[in-house]
Amino acid sequence: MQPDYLVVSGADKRFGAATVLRDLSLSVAQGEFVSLLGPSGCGKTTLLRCIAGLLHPDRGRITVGGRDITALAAHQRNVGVVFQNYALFPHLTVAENIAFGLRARGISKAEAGPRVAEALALVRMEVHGDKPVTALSGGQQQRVAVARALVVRPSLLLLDEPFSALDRKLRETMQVELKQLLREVGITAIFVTHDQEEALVVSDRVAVMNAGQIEQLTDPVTLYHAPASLYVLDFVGQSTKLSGKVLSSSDGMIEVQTAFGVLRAPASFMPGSSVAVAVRPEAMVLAPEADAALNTLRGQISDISFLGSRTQIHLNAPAEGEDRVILELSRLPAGLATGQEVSFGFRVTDTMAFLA
Amino acid sequence: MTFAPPRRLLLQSAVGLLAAPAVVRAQPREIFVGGPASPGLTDILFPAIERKHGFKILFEGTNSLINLEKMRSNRARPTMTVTMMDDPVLILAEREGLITTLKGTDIPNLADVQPEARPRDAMWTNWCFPAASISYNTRNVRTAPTSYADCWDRKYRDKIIVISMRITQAVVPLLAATQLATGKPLSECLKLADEGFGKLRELRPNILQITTNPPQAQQLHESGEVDLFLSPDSRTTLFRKSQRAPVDLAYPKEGTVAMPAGVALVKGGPNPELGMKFIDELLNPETQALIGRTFFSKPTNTKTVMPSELNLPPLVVLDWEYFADNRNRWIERFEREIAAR
Amino acid sequence: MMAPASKAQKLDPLAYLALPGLIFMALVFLAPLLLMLWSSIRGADGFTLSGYARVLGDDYYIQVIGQTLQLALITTAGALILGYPAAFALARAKGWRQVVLFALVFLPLTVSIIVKSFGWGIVLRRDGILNWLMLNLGLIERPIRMIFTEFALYAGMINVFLPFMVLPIYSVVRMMDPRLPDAAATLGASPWFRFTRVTLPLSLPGVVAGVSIVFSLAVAAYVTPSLLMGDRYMTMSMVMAKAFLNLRDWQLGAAMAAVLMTLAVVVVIGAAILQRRLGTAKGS
Amino acid sequence: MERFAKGLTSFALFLTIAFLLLPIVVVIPVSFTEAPIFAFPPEGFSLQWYGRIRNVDGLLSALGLSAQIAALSTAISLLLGTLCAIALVRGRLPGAEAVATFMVSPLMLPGLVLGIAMLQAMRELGLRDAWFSLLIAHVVITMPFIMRTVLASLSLFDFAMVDAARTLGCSYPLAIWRVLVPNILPGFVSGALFAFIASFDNYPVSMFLVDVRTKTLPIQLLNYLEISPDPTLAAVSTLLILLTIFVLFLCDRMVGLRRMSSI
Repeated sequence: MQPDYLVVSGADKRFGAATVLRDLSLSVAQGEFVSLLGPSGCGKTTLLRCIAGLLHPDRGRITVGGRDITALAAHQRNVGVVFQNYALFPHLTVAENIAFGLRARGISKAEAGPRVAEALALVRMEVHGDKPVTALSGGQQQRVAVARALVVRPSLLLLDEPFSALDRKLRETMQVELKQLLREVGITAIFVTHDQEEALVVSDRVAVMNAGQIEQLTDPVTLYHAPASLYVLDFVGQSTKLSGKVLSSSDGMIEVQTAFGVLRAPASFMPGSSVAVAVRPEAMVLAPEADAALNTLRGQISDISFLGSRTQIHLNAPAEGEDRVILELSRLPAGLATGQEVSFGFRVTDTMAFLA
Repeated sequence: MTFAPPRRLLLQSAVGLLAAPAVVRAQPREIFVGGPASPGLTDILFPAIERKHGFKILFEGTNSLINLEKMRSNRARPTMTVTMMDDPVLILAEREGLITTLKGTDIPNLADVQPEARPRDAMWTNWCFPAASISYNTRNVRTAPTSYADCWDRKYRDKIIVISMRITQAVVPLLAATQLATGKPLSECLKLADEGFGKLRELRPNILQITTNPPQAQQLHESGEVDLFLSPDSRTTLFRKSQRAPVDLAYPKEGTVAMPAGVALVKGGPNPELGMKFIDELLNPETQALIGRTFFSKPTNTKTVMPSELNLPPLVVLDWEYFADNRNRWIERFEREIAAR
Repeated sequence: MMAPASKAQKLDPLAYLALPGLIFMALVFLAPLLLMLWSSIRGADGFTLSGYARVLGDDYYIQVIGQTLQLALITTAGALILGYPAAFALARAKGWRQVVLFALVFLPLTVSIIVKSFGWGIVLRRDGILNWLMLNLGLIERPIRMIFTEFALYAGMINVFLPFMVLPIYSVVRMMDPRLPDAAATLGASPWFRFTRVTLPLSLPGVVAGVSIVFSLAVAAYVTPSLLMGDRYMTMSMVMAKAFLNLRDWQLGAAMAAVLMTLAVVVVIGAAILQRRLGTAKGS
Repeated sequence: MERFAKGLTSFALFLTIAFLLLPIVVVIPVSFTEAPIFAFPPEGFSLQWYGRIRNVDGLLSALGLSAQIAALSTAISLLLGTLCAIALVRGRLPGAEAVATFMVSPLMLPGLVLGIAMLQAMRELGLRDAWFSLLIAHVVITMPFIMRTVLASLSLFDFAMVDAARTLGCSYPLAIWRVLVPNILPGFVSGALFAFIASFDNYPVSMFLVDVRTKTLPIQLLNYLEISPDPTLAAVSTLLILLTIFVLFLCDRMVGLRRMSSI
């Protein structure tokens, strides 16, 4: 496995006055499944189109397997793309759509036949080969699009929001299905999405993009538990954020004054700095026993929301302040009611601090 | 429903429009006259007649053949009282029984009209004889051609437009070719015309176009693309000359041909008495002088005092019956032998 | 597009909506036409095919039919070659530019051929604009004759019918998903392969519509060829004009009309079948 | 390559427009000439030919009649053609393709033949009114253009919307009027424009049907041309071109020109 299979280095892309990619670099290992995650307008689709060769960066290089493809046109790159809404050819049947890339490579119809059948089998669409693509359901269309992209054995597979046209339930099934399929094929894949949950589910690593740059590129677990910035923290998962001031700092540990009280976090900032302290809701416990490894605070229950598998409790600070804390419990203790004052806590090691 | 008032208005006006044609009908003192559009008719001649006799002349300017087609389909209830056409078309109209004889009707001036201008025993009459020969562009051709043979000169390569045999004036180049081929006088050439096709074929390198649309050819002629035009008649050429267009009519030594401008009463047409009055007025010596001046044509009433400014040479009057009998064959020959590439 | 006839188990009530239009066209268009065609087989003593024999048995008329088809085909091909890429550029234009360009393509439709023929005279004459231009560019040494040549005829015909080719292709191309050629590119299709396998097939409905309308108009054109060329290039329409008006030979005219209609209908139905076959993959 | 293709198509469009406008544009300067002939380049400058327009007999009434006939025939074609197109698209009409071809077949016949045939038939039936004859003949002329555009637009229209409107309380005709008509309006407008022009500019059919009181604009202009092929024609054409530009401008304001091209 090559660690630097796809390398984008120093890419800039401008559309008129708007800079969409700025000095962007990205490195993907062979066989890896990387998501580009970010809000619309962050440049993720532009990056994808640059890798596909549909756009050319104003500056920078793109290499695949050590080969510089920056100057190559899309059709010379051997890169498979699954488009948003799939872009299937309406004038061709399912099988013809899949055979398209093979035919474009000069492979005869007879030779292409078995490979198309194989690809159809891979996405479990064997019986639909002769149908017009417009007669297919959304999920089936997506499978055809994937098969069409894979059948040419591309060096890289790019997927542009492939699940956005599907309903929630189907989307979840297809996500797992696609992940397994791509593992099976062993292909390197880049996946564009604005849905953080989707990114976490399907990818080996996630690149969170912000204003034309990659803010953080790491595995989902790290991304969730150790976001590199407030931006990433906000974009990935839910969290409680408390603003505060650093009281003291020693040995990589700071003490922060918040509206809920003083707490500690593993970080080193100058005393007096304004910081934001964040905790994931599920890291919190209600009425903890005294423990030096925990930050223990008090708050007043303002709302209790039942979410099925879990329950969220919203707490207001005892003192005046806008900050609120969200606690998530898998089971609600009896006798809890709004207005009640309770103590809560979380591990110091689960506490994240960012410069505000 | 803010649009309601305009919509109702539209509807009312639409109904009004539909009803309008029926309302305008039925005015007694007027006649419909059909004939090809020509300068001088509606702006000079007709107003003069209307003033004199106090009835209205409504003129429908159309190609003679289309006019004939309309007369034929309206046979059961003609709307037209008088038709003005070339003799070859009037012959067709007579054969289909669409016109009625002038003999015995109340047209006193008919008696003074020269006999050649009362064909078929006064089935119709020629109200004037426009002259046709060669029309030349005076900027490109400094001296007027003196003979039809000039047209065959190679210096006119691609510089001549000939009118299609489907149009009566095409008889002029055919006669000219026959004259040159046979050496017979122009007046005898019509009956020999089949012998002229060979000579006419020799004109082909000089022919830029064979036109069925004389106005377009006239435009190219006036603007100098075409030196010679065979042949519009004097109604066009001399009228355009009077309008300062650089064209003139040549009078070749072989002769100039009289085009037959005929007028006839439509069989069963409304207000025939006004029609007779109209034709009589056309033949009136005074009107004939006006016609001579306005249409640059020879008057046909022998009592007419020829306007001094009009000095047309004697014209060759043709046997149009013979022409009509043979025209279809000539059209086919012309098309296949002269026009085809 | 249209429901195939085979599926018509019972007549939908909506089908009756076709009746007013059909009855109108049957009375006002079909009946007069049939009446006229009837005269093509009615001789002095009953049924005759002599009109058809004269049309189809005469080398001259066969040549006229050939010339007419040749003119219509060259016109259609010329309009397609120029109009097809132009339609793409028109579809690609944005905002007010597209409105202006569209209006410029549309405007010439509203000017009568009679005026245009006068304009062509000005352009093509020996001392006309085109000769002047070529002389000054040093392309030619002496003015060349262009007016009333076959070149002028083809150019004039293409000029008259070109908008009828551009506009239908434009309306199809405008609807085309621009991502499809992109998708083809990522599948390794070279620009040429992309064009022949994706862009061209997708634009074909527009092409078929344009071709069938231009061909029908061109094959039946009467005023345009007679103004641009005159009797030197006889077309079937001109023979009909001659037969009906001059020769007063209804048998000949009506037989020629029947032959023309047959040829045009074959081409248009052929185009419709082609369009449907291309359209099957599209579904509804 | 991509750039080459773009350049090529842009060049083709430029060529197309230049080519289309060429014979029209050269006519405009001729209208300002001092000379009495229709020649280029124009000699001097004068507006006399615009003054002469008054001499063209009944030009305004002919313009009015042509506009009237064109508008009414287009409206009738729109009504009959749209009903027919709905039946063809939705009604499972047997032989729909044949019916559609029949409805557009007047295009394939020389106008002259159509004119003679209709003149004969109308007179046989005793229909003698020129205005009415012109109107129904022009419905035949305009029908193919309407059928083509409306059929194309309807085949792209989602008829579920009509059903939706009916469930919301519209009768079928009202649903058509409120939902279908606005949705395929661009198709209607483009078809109507083509139809209007085909009728307005028609000469080979009209020439058999006009009468002395009822003459359309092309007939009147041709008559004038027969009388005198002078630059008056250029002046009239220039004014007609201006009128067209004005109408196109109005259409753009009302519907948007770009949407009207679905022929």
